Amino acid sequence: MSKISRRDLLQYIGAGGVGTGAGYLFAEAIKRPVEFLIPPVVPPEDYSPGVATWYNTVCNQCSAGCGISVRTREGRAKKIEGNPAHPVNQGRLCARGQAGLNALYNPDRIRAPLKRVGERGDGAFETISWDEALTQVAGRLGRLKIEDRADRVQLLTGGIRGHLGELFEQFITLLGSDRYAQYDFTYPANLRLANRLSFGIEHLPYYDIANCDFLLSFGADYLGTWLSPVHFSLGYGQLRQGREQRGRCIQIEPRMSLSGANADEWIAAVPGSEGVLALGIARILVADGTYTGSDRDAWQRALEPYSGDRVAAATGVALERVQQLAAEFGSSKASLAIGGGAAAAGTNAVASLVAVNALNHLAGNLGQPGGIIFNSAPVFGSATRHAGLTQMTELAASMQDGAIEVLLLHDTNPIYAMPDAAGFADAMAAVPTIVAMSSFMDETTAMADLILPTDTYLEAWGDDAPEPGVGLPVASISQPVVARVYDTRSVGDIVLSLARRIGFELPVALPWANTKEFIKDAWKKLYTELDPQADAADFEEFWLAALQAGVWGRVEATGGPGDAPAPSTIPDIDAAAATFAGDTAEFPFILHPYLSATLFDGRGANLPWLQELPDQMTSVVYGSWIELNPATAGELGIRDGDLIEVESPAGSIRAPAYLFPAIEPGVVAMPFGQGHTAYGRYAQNRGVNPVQLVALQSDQQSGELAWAGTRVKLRNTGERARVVRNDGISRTLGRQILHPEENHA
Amino acid sequence: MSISVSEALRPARKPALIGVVAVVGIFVGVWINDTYFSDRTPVQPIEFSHRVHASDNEIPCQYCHIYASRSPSAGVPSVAKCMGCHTAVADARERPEVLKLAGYWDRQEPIPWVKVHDVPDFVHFTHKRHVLAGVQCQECHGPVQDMDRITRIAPMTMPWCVDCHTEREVENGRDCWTCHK
Amino acid sequence: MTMFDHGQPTYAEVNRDVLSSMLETGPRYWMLLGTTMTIAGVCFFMPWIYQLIVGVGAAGMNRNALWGTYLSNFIFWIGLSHSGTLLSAVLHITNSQWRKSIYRSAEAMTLFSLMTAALFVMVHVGRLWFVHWSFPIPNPMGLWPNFRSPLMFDVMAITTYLTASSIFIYMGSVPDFAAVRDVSTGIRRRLYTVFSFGWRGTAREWHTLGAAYMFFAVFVIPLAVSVHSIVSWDFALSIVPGLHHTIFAPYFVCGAIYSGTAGIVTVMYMLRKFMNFERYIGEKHLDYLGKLLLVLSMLWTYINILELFTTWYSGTSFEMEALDFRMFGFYAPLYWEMILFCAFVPLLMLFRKIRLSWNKMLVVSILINIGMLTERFIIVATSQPRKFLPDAFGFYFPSWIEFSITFGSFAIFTTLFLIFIKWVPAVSIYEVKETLKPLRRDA
Amino acid sequence: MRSEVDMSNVLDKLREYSKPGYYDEFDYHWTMTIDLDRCTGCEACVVACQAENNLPIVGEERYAEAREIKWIRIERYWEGEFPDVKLNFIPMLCQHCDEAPCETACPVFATYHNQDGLNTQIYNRCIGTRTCAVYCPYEVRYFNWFTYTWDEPLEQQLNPDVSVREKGVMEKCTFCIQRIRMAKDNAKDDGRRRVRDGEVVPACVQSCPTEAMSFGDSNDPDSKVSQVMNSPRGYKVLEELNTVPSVIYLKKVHDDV
Repeated sequence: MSKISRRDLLQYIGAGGVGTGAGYLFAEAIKRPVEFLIPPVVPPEDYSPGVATWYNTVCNQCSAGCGISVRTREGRAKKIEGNPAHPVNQGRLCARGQAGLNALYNPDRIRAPLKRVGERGDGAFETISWDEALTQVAGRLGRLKIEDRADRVQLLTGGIRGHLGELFEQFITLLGSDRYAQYDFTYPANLRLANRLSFGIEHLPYYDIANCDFLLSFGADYLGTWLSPVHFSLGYGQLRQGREQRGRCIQIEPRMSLSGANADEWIAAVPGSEGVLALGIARILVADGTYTGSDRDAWQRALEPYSGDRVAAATGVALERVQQLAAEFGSSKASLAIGGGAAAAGTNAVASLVAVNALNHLAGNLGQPGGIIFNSAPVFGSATRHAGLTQMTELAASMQDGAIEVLLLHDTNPIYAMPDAAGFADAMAAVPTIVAMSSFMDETTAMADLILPTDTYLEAWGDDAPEPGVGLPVASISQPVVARVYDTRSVGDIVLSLARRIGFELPVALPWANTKEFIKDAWKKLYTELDPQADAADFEEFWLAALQAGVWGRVEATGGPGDAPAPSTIPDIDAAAATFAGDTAEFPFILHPYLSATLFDGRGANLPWLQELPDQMTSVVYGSWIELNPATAGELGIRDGDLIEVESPAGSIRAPAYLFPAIEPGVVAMPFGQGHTAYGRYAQNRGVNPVQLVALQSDQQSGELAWAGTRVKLRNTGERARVVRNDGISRTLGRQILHPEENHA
Repeated sequence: MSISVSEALRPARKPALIGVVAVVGIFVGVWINDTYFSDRTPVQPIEFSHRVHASDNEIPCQYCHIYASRSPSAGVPSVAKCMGCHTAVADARERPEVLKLAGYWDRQEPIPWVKVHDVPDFVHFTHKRHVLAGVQCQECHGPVQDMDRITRIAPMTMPWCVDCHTEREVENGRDCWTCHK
Repeated sequence: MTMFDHGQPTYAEVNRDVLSSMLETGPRYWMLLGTTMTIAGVCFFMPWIYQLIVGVGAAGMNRNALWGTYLSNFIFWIGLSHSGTLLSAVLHITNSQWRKSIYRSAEAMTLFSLMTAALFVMVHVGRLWFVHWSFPIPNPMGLWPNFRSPLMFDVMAITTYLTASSIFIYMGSVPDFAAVRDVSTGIRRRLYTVFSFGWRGTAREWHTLGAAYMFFAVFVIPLAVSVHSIVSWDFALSIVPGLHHTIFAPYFVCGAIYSGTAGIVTVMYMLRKFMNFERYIGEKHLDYLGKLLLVLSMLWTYINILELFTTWYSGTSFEMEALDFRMFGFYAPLYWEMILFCAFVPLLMLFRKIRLSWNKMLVVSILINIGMLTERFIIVATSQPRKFLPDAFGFYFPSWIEFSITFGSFAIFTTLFLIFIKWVPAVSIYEVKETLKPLRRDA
Repeated sequence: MRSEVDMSNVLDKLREYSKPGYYDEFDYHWTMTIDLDRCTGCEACVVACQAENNLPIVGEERYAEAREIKWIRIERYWEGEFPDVKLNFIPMLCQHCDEAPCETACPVFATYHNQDGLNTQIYNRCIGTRTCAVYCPYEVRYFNWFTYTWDEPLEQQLNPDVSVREKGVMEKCTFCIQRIRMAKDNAKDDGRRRVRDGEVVPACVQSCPTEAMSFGDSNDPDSKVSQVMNSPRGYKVLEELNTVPSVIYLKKVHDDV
């Protein structure tokens, strides 16, 4: 070994130093970043880090009123589950309900009060304080009240039930106006009217699918979108495998829905002919003696026109099939006919639904297990201010005339959910002041002058009595499950503080400090009037118990008045064929829009989980499509994914074609839900809105928009459009996937 | 000229040695960083002394870390909890660190304690199971009661966890899904 | 026909020809090297780095097709590596003289295609930074790789093959390194002194080299066969229709040697053309390689037919559908292209005229390798996106990143080869000399 | 440095493992049954899984590239042509096969069969060779092609009991292992050695509106799942592949009058 010179030594030291430095930096680079433990200043009462807490409240994603349990941790909502104690959903929950978290934590929520700065509708807003916002609104309303022009204030909300609806009602009345309307696209107004006509009871009865042996559904997608899908799904499970005798389901509709896919038989009847088919079956039931009521002769006379041949011709269903259906419907121990979907949205919707009701009556299903069981009226707060097309058109006219000075909006989106032809958007332009109480910047909110951001249903107090009920009085409290994510207020709080600021008799009549106090006070009434024998020692205990359980209910005998239809309805039975807007020659196809089982009527379009959820029937995500029968498409030379221009007398839109094997050749179907021009990043500018195609026609009796009553024509643009879908080949190719041979079982 | 390999390699000896020194240096550097500049004993926003609290005043661990036996997280006491005692303990009120605490309380601000015992996010450790199984706090956290500034004694690495699970024959203690999920 | 197209060279000429190819470097070489390195950097490494940053999603793979061109290229390069060392070893054992002027570059091809293949494994995996977990390195976590996994077999096989091939080529080069040492000075001399392990050329050294070389030749042959069998098991051990075939191991081995041999032809052409080795790589080589290719192509065709038969014979919907998609689906043009290039084009070599034409053979050999590249792609792209559940059927088309990386991999191979020819005598000097006829006294 | 491999009894172990019914001797054999006669294809389970297991929102572009992640998906199979057309649904999730093809594939043991009959997936061990997913005949393994992010504040919903996965990692249904662990935890708190039947409810089972799914320990003959799986309608999808799945389907009844 040679001696190490000074120079060498320096070199070694240098190398060692560089190496050490490199090693140090390397260790620094791979180090985990420093984390902090930040405990609360004062821990909330039930705070326990790392341990989940469940809060029970009410789902608001559709109007079924399911009870939900929200799992929270460290003050954040983690998951929405069904509340097992709630009789409507019994611990189960549909996709839409579970996606509610996306509404709470939606990145596109309105985070603070906004005031319009630019032109109306161009989306320029500035943030203002709550105090300023409330003062402005209260000032405007107060001045109108002083000037005795408060009847020029219009309140327009969604289908609000529970005491919150009553609060609105009181508020607007105290203000001195009677202008309160609820516009909810999915509100079953036709069904309610039909039930009133048939049974004299407007509120929805209990459809006992669980115990029914033969379920005949006229267009009602009870597993996807109709009234209370989770409860009906529970019933369906019971019907299939929950009892000794497996029940049968028949679905009659021009385009197979989720319920149609699960039915034993799917029968494609001519759109709008459901009532005729029901009466055809009814006639057989009366004729063959299944119906033995004293008014049998009157029925026979009334049903005389619905001869087999006529029914077969009108519905496109073979006579033998009609007879088979009648035989089975009449002979089943418990049969049930229901009507909904497009069958309840034609120009003859109410008549059709009355016909379906008559069928139930004639088969003796009323008040029977497995049939229609009448509920007593909801415990409180049924939505009574529903506005159909007629009322909304009138409202639009008043707005145009300048009869409305202030338009208060909450949780409703008529610009999206009404045909453009109704002119609502134009009418809104004529209103001097528009105040929106909304969580999201939807199409209608975007038109407002002042936006008061509201809590989502997971942050606010409220209550609900589900409708259709489940045969017993049920109510549930909606409570905040997490602290507010943004600087928002619950709509109840907004109304109450407006009342305080307006003054006059309002603060006296609406004395509550906040919505919680209001709801609690309302439940005190419920406690004293409805449930005086409750186990609870006092109201506080009752209240806490109800809060914890998330639901209050009382077991009592079901049934009510109207076990038989009012006799006066018999001669009125008339299922006239539906009329369709548009000339048959020019517009050869009937448009069959339907509620999407994922996005519903469009309110779910801003929830990314629902946008990413494949449509149950087509597996399409993130977009619109138009369904055609493959044979029709073949005739028109249309392939899957061709961009089609759909034109109706009311408008035209473009959507890619989807060759759907289960749709009548003369019908094209489109789901509602997409085609938002606002409503946040997940919804905006995605797909098309078929409401724009719907002609302004209404049901003859109810005045509801007949959204299934439009004809369209198709034109292949020759362009291709992307349809994002997650299926491969939706045929088993003979593989043992679904029905393995017996030796495999 | 020679064809001897060793002779041919001679000029390379020094660069090689320098390389070796540099490589050794890298290890030394990593070690230095790990030992003297690591987050093992970070400076905390308040010079809180576990020795004073746990040893001198004999406050049991779970008096402050109240969730340890019922939650995955042991829980750091809230400012309110600290103040709960410190408004009562008169003789400690004027000390500078306690004044800092009072400052946080007056501003209603949480204290940003620096995390000393940290595992990656894909490790789902639970205090509850360990405390209930009778594992003493000190077995993982070291003699905390003797520390003025909290320092990490155990490496908190997977081999360290697995060794203990193996020695004590924890049920399914070597199944990955016990900790990773 | 002789081994030497332009007459037999003298010993001195051999030394001069080979060494000058190493020692005399013109601007053309540097330009070529610069180009290939640039292509490798821009087309291979830059997209790869991008992919490392964003995730493997940069490639065109999806939930139905989780393997893509990275894996098919991996097999292609492994396949290309097969001929060099294997042929060299086989021919060494059988004492074929014609091997001697071409085996060095053939073996280098093996080495570099193996390296390229190994790169593709790294490009393929999702988390490159943890790839060391697939080696059985003792670690404090007490975790070992899964020896049941065919991928683990791969790791073992490839590292073994790479090591053995490296030793094999190195061992054969030692006397040549000494030759380089003897003609050079300065740093190069030092370097080659080290490389040649102080080779002096004594009888004892020659004897030891011969024995060791023979030993490795024998050792490498089963190894080579096993490596591609093991690679085939990546596929065959799955139950994916179209991949789960017992024929796969021989199919892959045969295909590998086939494509490798075609690769040798291409490389020989390039060496002749650019390195002026016309004297050493002659018609005889071409003829023999051509005949070998012909035999291999027929074997390959036979195995393909066999595969069709077993699929048909199985009678299952899964296998039939996979075959149907392969032959008549979206990728059908590629399938028929493969059949054309690998089964029919090589039949041209039945004609002696084609066999003896360097240009024509170059075209044939490149077509064969295009066909083989396609074969690997078809295997990957048509089977696993369409397995058992039709509703989960998908489709795979490579992204531009994959095209770029595939293209860049050829540049990497070329770069490595270009560097090789300047460091190692591309033609074995001493073994070529062995084949020379004794010098005439009057020469 | 510890090395735990005891070579002396490797052969014995191999013999033991390959014995039929090996898994029946463990504490649990978690099993799921899905009654296709009840299943309506409503996809409540799909969203439940997405919420519970921190599945990313991939966005339209990624979805179009077929890079979505859905641990449970509903497969749709049409039968017949208009007008006699039927649509069948079958939920497809990891079958937790006892003879899982994926388990042999992983070179680093990121997936293996654990003592509860579960097919594990250890994200932090995965190196992303994707072989397991290629080998899986049910195509229920999903790869993280990118590191997915959540639009603020959607990340507040993330379940802290489940790791968020990074790019390059395979993931799949775990039978909600966090819920299984929680149930075991609760059982230990109560001084019970075993989890009671019905105590573990994976998110999908919990949400199912028609009660089509049930979950439990098939080693326990009294559990609900043991009784349901013995139904004459019971079958396993692609049983001929001999993967021995732990998800048992009950055939849909075709009741054509």
